[in-house]
Amino acid sequence: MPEKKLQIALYWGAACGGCDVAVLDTNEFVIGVGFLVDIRLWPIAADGKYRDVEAMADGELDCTLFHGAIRNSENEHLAKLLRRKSKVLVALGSCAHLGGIPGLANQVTKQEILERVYLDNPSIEAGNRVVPLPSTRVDAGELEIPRFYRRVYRLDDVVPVDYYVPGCPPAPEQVKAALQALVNGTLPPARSVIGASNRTVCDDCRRRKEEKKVTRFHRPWEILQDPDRCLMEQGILCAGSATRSGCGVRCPDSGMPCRGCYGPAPNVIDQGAKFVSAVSSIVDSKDPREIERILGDIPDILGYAYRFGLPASLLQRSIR
Amino acid sequence: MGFEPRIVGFLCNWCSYTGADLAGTARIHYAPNVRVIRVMCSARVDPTFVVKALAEGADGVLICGCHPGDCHYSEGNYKAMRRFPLLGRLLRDYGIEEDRVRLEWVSASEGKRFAEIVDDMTERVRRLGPSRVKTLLEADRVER
Amino acid sequence: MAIRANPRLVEELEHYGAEDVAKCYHCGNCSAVCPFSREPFLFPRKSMRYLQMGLEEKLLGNLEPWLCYYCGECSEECPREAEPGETMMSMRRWLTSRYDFTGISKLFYRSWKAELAAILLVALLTGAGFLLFGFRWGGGHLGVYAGEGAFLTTGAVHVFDWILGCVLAAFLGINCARMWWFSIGKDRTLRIPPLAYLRQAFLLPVHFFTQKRYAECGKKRPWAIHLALMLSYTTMLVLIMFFLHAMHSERTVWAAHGFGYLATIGLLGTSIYALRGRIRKEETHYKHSHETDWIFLILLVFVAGTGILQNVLYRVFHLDVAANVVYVVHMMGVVPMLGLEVPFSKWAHLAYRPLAMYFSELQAEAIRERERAVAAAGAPLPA
Amino acid sequence: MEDRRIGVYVCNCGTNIAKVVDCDAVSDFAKKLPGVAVARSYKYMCSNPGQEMIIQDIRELSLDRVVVAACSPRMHEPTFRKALQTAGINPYFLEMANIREQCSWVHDDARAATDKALALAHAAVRRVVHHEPLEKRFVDMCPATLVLGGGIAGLTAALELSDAGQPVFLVEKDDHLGGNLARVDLTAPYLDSARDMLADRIRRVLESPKIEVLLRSTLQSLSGFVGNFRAEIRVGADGARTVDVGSVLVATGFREFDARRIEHYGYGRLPNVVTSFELERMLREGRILTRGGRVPKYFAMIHCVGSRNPEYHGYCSRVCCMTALKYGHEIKSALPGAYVYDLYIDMHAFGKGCEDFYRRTAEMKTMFLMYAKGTTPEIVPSGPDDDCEMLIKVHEVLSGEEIEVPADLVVLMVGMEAREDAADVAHLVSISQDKDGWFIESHPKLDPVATTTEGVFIAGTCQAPKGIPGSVAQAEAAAARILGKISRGKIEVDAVFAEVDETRCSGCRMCNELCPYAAIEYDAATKRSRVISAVCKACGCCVAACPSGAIQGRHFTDRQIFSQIEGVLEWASSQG
Repeated sequence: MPEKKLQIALYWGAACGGCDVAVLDTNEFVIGVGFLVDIRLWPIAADGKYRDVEAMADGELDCTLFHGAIRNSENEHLAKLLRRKSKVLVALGSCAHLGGIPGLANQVTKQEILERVYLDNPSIEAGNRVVPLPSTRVDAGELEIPRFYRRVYRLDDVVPVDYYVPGCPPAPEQVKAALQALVNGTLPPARSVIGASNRTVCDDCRRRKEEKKVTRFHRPWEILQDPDRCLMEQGILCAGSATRSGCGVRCPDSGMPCRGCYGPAPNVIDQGAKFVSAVSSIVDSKDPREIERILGDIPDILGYAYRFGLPASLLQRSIR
Repeated sequence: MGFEPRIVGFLCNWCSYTGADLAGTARIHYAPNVRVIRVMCSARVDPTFVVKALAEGADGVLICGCHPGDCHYSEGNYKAMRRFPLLGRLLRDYGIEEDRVRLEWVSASEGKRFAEIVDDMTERVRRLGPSRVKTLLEADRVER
Repeated sequence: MAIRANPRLVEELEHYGAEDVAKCYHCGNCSAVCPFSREPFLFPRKSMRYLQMGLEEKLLGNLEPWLCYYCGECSEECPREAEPGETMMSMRRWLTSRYDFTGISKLFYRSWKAELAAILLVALLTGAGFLLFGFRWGGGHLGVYAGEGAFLTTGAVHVFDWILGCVLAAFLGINCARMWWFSIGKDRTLRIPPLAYLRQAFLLPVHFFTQKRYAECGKKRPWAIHLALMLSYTTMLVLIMFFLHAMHSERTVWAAHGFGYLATIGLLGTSIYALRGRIRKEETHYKHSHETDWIFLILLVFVAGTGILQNVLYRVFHLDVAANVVYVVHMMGVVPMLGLEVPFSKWAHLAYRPLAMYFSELQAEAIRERERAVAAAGAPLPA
Repeated sequence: MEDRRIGVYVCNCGTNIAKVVDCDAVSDFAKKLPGVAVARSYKYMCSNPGQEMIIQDIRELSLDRVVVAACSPRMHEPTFRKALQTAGINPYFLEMANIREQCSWVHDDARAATDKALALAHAAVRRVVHHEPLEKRFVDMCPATLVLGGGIAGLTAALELSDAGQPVFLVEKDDHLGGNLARVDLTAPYLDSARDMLADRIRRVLESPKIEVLLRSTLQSLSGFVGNFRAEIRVGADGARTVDVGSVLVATGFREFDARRIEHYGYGRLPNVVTSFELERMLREGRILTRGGRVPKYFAMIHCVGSRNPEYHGYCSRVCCMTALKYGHEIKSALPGAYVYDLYIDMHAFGKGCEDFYRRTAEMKTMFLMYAKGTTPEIVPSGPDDDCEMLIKVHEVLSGEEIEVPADLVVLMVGMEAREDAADVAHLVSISQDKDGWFIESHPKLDPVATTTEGVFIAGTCQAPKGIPGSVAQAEAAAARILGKISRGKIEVDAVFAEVDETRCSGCRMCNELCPYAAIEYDAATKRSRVISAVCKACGCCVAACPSGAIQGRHFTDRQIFSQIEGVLEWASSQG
């Protein structure tokens, strides 16, 4: 039991808040944690201002759990600020870890996003062409909003990260384990993934695995699946084989294919490319046209392969 | 000097690499833009190698294996063939032009064919101009 | 229209000496080394092919065997020892037998015994006839060789010679006509304008007297021997047919006898050379000898030998009786030689070969003309 | 990694490399690379002084990695590996940069060629840093051999092996031994009786205590690897055997081309059109008759039925020409008045005694009619005046004439083709087939009986069409190879293979079906896949496919190849 309460912060970048919920999903554990730590910043649950953080001494925080990707200047600024104030920075969840769902925006340009959101959208009143600008002059003076970046970064791209807790969201048990390690001072060597296994989802998956030869790919709703057999063998594109385990096989257990949120296996540097390699390898044909046809059943391969990790891929973004 | 494409070539040991050696023995000249990396079989070419090469600044990637039906490893080249369409679509989604990545079959006796493929590929990539992948990655880089 | 192949033909040609043609596998070396083989007569390979396949009609109209002088280079170069030279020779024998309408030739070529028997029969009849004539009808004496009271009077022998000559010419003429019909007369696709026959007619005497094509062969000696033999023979024929009086006179008429001695030396020399060659088998064209070759040469030596012997007996030794006996014996050789060998056997080539040169030139011209016409009409050339 | 001590050796290859590539520039450049302790350029690195230089440097400068920029590694990699071994370091600590075949010989722009050589050398230096020491290993060799096929090749090999005292399991699909040869009467060119040849061998096989003959049997599965195979054999209708063997010899033979496929030959429709094997039967029985019971007079052999025709098989079946000639002899000796034709494309009379045999057949006045490749003779009915059953029309090439020949019996010289079950056999024993279905040997000239699967050999007509001497020679060669392995007692396993890191494998089984050699085993109990290293041929297919990065290909690891990619590109980009 530490003599002094640990000083921690939780902050978010481009995120949905699911990771906050995951922390809360640890239920009574989080209350216990509350006895052991001082939560200095947690916008979703506690009060706290930028200036409070700015006032802290460097390294004053024992740990910051940062979730969400880096989408704009505010995300980056706070990431850097909290990095400086924290002894340990943890990337919590897929967005901070790999770029996450927001990272899929790396397929399009900033211009396309702005047009889609503010101009070319059915929910916008006709003739309304108001676009946010980084700075606006009002009577009270100059108002600034964060600058929207050309692309999405993962946390690691803008600040050095000490630990990664993957998942979208991370499984509550894994969050719990990470917090426990933090509180107990049993953290593994820096820059490692915690709260996950070294194998892939298949290791924990209860489904039966037999011969992998696919002649047709299906969307999950297109077929009546055998609940006991490997989804991939049934032609359902399941990313489990290319995804780090630790989630508790939540998706395949509920009849949905793994979508890859825990990121690549330890030895793999590009999850999507590996997934593409594995998936195409099991196509059961030697005829180029048939191969094209079979693989043609797979829609949006970039989105499939890098659903949670486009900014973490080798190519990171579309160059269009 | 104009733009000289930098192309990474992955050649299978038994057919294509031997074919490339044969082009040498026969003194068939071709463009010097392809830098060859030898693999035992085209089936060893992980799509990761291709994206890795592009990320490292390659303007093109050439994969060569034995002709279908002639693989030293029985059917490794079919696996290379299977991986290519999906990889191609992935790269297209990334905005990388189709001509930058190419899969070709070159037998051990086709030194001339290898030279022609290299020349043709070099020319096509030259027309496309330099790949923007690495430039953009570097431009995007954030000071940590 | 497909031509029917006849597997039996090759067996038949065996009787004519074509024993090795089946070995040929058509590498074409023979046609390549042959100095005569040129478009459109690429022999001997193609003739060999016709024979192997038994394309009888094709062979019958084929003049190519006659264009060959058997220098033997083809046989020497043949990797298969298929003896193309000898095969061409055999085809000449076969063609001779097929040109002959009487069937006698065929009989002779297929059975040397028959030929020999015929020769002996004719010889005996001739001998008997001349003896009868000498003793009973001629009014001469065995003791007188020439001049008044000669056992065989010049006039009678001369008449006999001319009668024999006319009969032979008739036989040979019919056979030559058949040769024309088979080779160029029958082929409706060949158009030979009558003028062309006249224009090219000079070829006959040229080839007959010079045998210049033979001279094109790589080896010159066989040509020289052959030419000497042929000229000697012709000289002798002319002497006998036109100058028999001089030849048979009491005194030596050098203008005639000089030629006679030269021709005799030529005949004896060349035929003994040929006999020796055939016995020794050193030269390619002497390696294979059909029975008819022997009979022919032996007859020739016999006739020339008895011819000179009677002359010597009479003119040197003045032995009229002996000379007359030898004269009868000489005639016993001459008659079968001319009467049987010329129209029915090997001697016939004396006529066929120059004719073939002549016909083939006409044929070649017509073929070239036909090809030009086809090309002009735009149709593809026949394969 | 940075404390590696790398030696870089740039070969001039006389002037072969140096006249285009600035070799000194390459070695000067290499000297500056991280980890490089020494870089030299030399006239002939493969020469004795060149190798000595490397060996001396390794010893004196304590080098631990070596890069040789020279010719193709296909040329001298073994040479330099040996040098490393001599110097006392692991031979796999070598990497070669191919700056001759793929650089100086194919480029004439000295600058561009030198730039490329620099890039390749850089890549090699970057790669060699990650080279790992690899060791050859040995496993025990089981002395028994499984022979598939009881034809002449299988019988020969079985005898050869059993005579050497080694056990053999001879598996034959039929209910008797002898294979295709048992269907033959006499053999070309010496006219020996096939029956006599076979009878003696079959008797010896059946009497041998070392050979277990399994008739009406087929291989069901083969697992394991060289020296340690396990074969499941189905015996008869419902019997089964499991045998452990160290080697497998595939001698499954051929099947004849189905003459029905060439419709206009009328096989199956015209009564007197028969295949060569049907004529063999007539000859064996001594009764050669037309369907109508008449003694035939005209025999026509049509060669190349199914062979040398791109529509069917483009290859030559090798034995049919001599077999057809043999029929000429047999027919003429049985029926002296008969006429025999051979309608052929080319006469292939290679082989001892065969040209002479061809000649002798020709001398027997066999009529050879050549038809053009791509065309086929045509069989038409004979007319009322003909003394034959049929006529064959053919465009005869050597005369250029359209001819017809009378025929009473037309014999189709059917070619050889791969058996209908060849693909299954290939799959079972993990060997490859060429485009025609024949099993592929390890090297067409230098290793003609081994296959790409260690311990599996091929002999006889399952490899390619061939005659009896060829089949027997191959069978004996294969037996010798097998005996060689048996006599060593141990099997050397190549140091380069794929391996599964069991701490990373999740048993997804993505790789299981990919291996062409079935070298990947799945352990249901531990839920892990495992590569049997002795069976693995190191193609790397599974390595590329493994989505969890649990499989690594030795000597071709991701790390090594990534370094090479970085090497060729990083340098290039730094040069602009």
